[in-house]
Amino acid sequence: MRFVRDYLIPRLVQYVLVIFFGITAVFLIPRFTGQDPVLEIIAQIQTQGGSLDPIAVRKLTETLQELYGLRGTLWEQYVNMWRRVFHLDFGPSLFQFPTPVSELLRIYLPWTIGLFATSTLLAWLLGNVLGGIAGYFSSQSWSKILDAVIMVIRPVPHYIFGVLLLILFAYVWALFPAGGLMLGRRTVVDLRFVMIILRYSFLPALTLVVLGGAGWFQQMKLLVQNVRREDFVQYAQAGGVKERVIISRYVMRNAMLPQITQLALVLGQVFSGVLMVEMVFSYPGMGLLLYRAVTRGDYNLVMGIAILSIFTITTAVLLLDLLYPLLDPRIRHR
Amino acid sequence: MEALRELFRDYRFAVGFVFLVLLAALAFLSFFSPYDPVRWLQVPRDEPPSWKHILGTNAKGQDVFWEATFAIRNSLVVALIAGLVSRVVAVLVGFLAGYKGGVVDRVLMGVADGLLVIPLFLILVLVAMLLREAMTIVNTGLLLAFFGWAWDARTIRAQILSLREREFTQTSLLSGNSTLSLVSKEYVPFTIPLIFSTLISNIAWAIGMEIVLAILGLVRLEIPTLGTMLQWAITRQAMLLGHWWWIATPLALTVILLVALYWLSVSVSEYLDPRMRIQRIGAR
Amino acid sequence: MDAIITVENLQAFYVLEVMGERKVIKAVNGVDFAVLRDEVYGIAGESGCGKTTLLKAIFAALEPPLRIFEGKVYYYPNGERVDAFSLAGEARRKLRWTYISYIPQGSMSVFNPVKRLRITFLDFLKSHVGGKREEELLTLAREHLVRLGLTPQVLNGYPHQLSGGMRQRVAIALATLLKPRVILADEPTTALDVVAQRAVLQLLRDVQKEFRSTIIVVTHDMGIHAQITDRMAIMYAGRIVEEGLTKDIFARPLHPYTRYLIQSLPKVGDKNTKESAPGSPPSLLYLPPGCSFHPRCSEVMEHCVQEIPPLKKINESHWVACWMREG
Amino acid sequence: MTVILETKGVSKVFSLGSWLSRVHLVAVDRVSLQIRQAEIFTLAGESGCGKTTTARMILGFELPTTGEIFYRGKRIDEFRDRKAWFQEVQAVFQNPFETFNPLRKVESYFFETVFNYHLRKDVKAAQALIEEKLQAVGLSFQDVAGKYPAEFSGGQLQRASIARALLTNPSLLVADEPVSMVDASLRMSIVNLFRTLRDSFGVSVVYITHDLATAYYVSDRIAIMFRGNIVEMGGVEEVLGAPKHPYTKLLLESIPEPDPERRQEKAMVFLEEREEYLRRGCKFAGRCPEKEEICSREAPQEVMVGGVFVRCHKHAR
Repeated sequence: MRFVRDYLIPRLVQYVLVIFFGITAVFLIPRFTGQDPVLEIIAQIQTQGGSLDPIAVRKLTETLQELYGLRGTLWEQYVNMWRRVFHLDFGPSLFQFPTPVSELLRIYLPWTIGLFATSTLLAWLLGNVLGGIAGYFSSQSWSKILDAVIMVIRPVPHYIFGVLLLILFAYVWALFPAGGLMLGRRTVVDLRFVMIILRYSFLPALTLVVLGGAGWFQQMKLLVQNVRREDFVQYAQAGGVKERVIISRYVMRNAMLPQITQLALVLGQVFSGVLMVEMVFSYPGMGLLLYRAVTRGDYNLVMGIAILSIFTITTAVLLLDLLYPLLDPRIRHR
Repeated sequence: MEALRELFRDYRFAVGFVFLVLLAALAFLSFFSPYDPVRWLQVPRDEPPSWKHILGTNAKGQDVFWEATFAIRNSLVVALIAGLVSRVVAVLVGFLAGYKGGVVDRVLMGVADGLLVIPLFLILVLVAMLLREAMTIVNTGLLLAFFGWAWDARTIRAQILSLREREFTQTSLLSGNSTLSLVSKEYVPFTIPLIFSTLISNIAWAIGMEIVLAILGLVRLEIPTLGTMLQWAITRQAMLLGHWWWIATPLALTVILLVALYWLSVSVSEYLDPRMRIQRIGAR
Repeated sequence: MDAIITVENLQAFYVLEVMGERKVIKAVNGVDFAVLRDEVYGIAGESGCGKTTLLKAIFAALEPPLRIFEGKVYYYPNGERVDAFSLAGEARRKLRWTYISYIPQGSMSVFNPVKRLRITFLDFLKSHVGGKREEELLTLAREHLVRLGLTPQVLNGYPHQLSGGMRQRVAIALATLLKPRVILADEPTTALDVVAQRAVLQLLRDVQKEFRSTIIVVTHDMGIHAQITDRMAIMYAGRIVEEGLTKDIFARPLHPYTRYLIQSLPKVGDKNTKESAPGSPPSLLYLPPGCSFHPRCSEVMEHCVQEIPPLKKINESHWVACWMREG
Repeated sequence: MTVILETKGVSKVFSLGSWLSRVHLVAVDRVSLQIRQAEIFTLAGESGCGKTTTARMILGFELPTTGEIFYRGKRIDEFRDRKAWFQEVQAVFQNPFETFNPLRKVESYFFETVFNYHLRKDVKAAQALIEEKLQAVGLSFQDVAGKYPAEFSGGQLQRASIARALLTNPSLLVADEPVSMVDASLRMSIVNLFRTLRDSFGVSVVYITHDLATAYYVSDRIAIMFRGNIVEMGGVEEVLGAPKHPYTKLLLESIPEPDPERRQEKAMVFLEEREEYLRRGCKFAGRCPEKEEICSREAPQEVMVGGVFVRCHKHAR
């Protein structure tokens, strides 16, 4: 089938290549910046007052190198790293020694995925529906007012917007907690638990939905204003086709397609936004984990987060790419 | 010149421009600051805004207003370095991929797509983490530049691709122009406005990124930037202490700066899109 | 003879504001004519003569910056006279496709690209035919295609799967779906090569025979007019300069412009040198005084520069706007 | 008469699709033709018949997949560089408003041509040369100086485009649908220019069009192309006056004749382009009224019938 050869296989190849090069980059960067994390840690221990004798230093160095996968030639290290990636073994975390990194990731990842998936989907749907309607009726005053408000919200970065919401709704009016949800090992899923999660996730989700939605809104509005001028829309209008049908089946349906492609392209940026928002609100996800890992110099953990994120995002992009032909017949039937 | 006059008819351009000029003036004021931006305890600590210190002072004993002038200057410098350097890369890659096509195009765009799909933020953090001590203003700018070209290279390539298909490309070749003069005479005039509008958006992105790196403590924290001012205020629990001027100053300045830049870029890119221009003419 | 569309002293201008300056493009500048039941009426003229604007006005599709300054367009559904510009909303929507319909210039992009053609046909049908099930409507569409000699299988495909010529013919089928009394065709053959052109002409002829519809064909191609129209008008710079039976116009063109158009047409088997009209068509923004054609006319007189010639009746069916034909 | 340009078995294969899956489309299939000094040679056919691709290969904008092109006995890829080649061969395009960059003054193309080819040394001499060529097409330097393309009419621009092409005194001018976007009332003035070029300057013109009426009017010889093949080629009076290939007949019948007394009434069959390109045997067999059994089996060979080249089984015997 031509569709498989022309569309599917190239996407799969791209998927594998991006993961391969991405993870290779993550492997190479620390080795090319000339910094030795092991030396740094030993220096850290020494400055914190512990005086170590040379033998102890050597033993510690070896242990740490083993842990970080820094032994052997570059090639051996590289092969070793791939072996570890396939076993999901990123060594122990430093700041929660000796908890393995993979264990931490397993606890925190679902929270991030949950926030990421729901807020991205919600933002995309809301932004596109509102933007589409506002674009079709762009000469009406409510559309212009909405657009003006969004013109102010849209350029604010995630971090700043999060801090603003935090100040307003956690300090000025203490409606929501300022973060700090702790993760227990075992939780009973009941109504109370769900309410707690909702309370803690509301502000982070709001930040992501409002900012993300604002972006989709503006793009969709532009797209619809252009699609509205396309011949097939004007022709349907000329032919007396009902306006409701024109908006949904002609305008929105066509303007939506570039928005899906766009979503695939910006998913990485959206994910970065999620991480930043998690930091602001101390939401127990990969972002918070990243913040702690970075501030405490936990290389293993940062590497683990980076590798897992590359997997997550490229997989999400692949899924979107696979979904796209279902909506665009020009790809399906060539 | 005519283009500029036309742009000023758009209120968004006018407002964005005025605010940007005001902020640039603030940044320029830093050259006349009575205080050293790095030294501590030059003024009384923790004072609320007053006539003497119009935006109060901080716990390090620095005047917040004068610190802010340095912060804007440094943030703008970081963003300009990032924006300009990444423009050079984006233009080179975009022109090369668009004009050469074939294998060159596929390889370059493969790299760009890869950079777009990977959550760059994490790679950026990883590099910054390793370079921490070296993250001066210039280096921060260069690091951001290294990661900020992919999207715009794609946009520029798309434009070159469509220009290459137009007949005047052939006329130019028939007129005896070499590839270099073809590109510079025929294509550059078309891409300049596009490069300008992507420059503005890239500058905004770099300002936001610098703030996040600062929050993570991944830049030299003693150098005042919008990011380090905010980082400092947050780690010192400005909100709990009720010292709102510590945090409000960098927040307000960042928001104004980014909104102004965004309005400029929206206005310019609408001006560039002839379809939108006709719409505006027709609406009046 | 019954009129099916009448246009009275129509003036339709584009009003633009460029850099704070008001510019008026006089696209249709005082046009009068009547199109009769069961005829094919042609409007000829080159790019920028206002013929597409005239069609828009006849179809009552007016969007800024296009504005009607004066004049009326009348429709005659069920024998009553209706002012086309006074129609609004539901009333206008209902007349479209049942009384007046429209074949677009390029069929390249007139179909919804992401829906099968079946859906597009159904959308148009559902909006005008009430009280029928989807299956019945689909049968209607299929029968219509068969009647026009097209295969009903095209309904199962997407627009991008058809070639240009085929797409144009499907567009004609869509425009005639509800057997409208009047069909406006805007450059229906431009951008098609000769073989596809011929197919479109064949189909238009079939439509006319089958449904007894009136067709208004607008094109710059005099060959198309010769092939299909019964009567025709020549437009120049926003005005009609000559109107008559097609065979009369080709046999005895009266206006100097028409003469240039017809005499400069090459024919296979004829190698004699043919000359174009000198100069170029005027900009609708800055029309010359008097007769708009006078700067290019070889028979220009003093009077031509001063006053615009009115459309004068020469005989029962032939009209011309030229001072040479005075008296 | 001297042959100035000759193509020998030139083909162009386009591969469509991505790098994992290639569909090969033979857009131009073993085309051999000769263009003589001071003649107007027409390449005619429907859209997608390969005529524009052939022209682009002659100009060197596209490399043939197989086959060779000779200019006065020299292979065109043996020219020193692009510039040396364009000194001999120039081109005029379909859309006059796209021929010149809308952001640049039209005159700059004239000066660039003069100085890039070292035709004159200083601005004054250059201007005199430009004036001479503009006069030849019925314009003057005054009409062009300081203006951008948007300030011209289509007809003027097309003349300017021809004048620019004449600067290097080329022996061959390739004109791709040069009048299809020019106002109807101005067409003949452009077409007549080609006659003048041939008669007064000895320039050969390759005229590409789907309009057989102007082709008959202006050209000396004609080649009819169909789906990548030349199906009939010869003197224009012979080919169009007494067509031998059924496709030429079909094209001639399809011209909308500007005569209300002679209307086409005969119905005919239509086929989709893609189908025909991938067809075995004679590509025209699908809609040929004179089709025989052999036509869908075997591709016809070219034969000469009374000085006219024909690719049809009917004439092969």
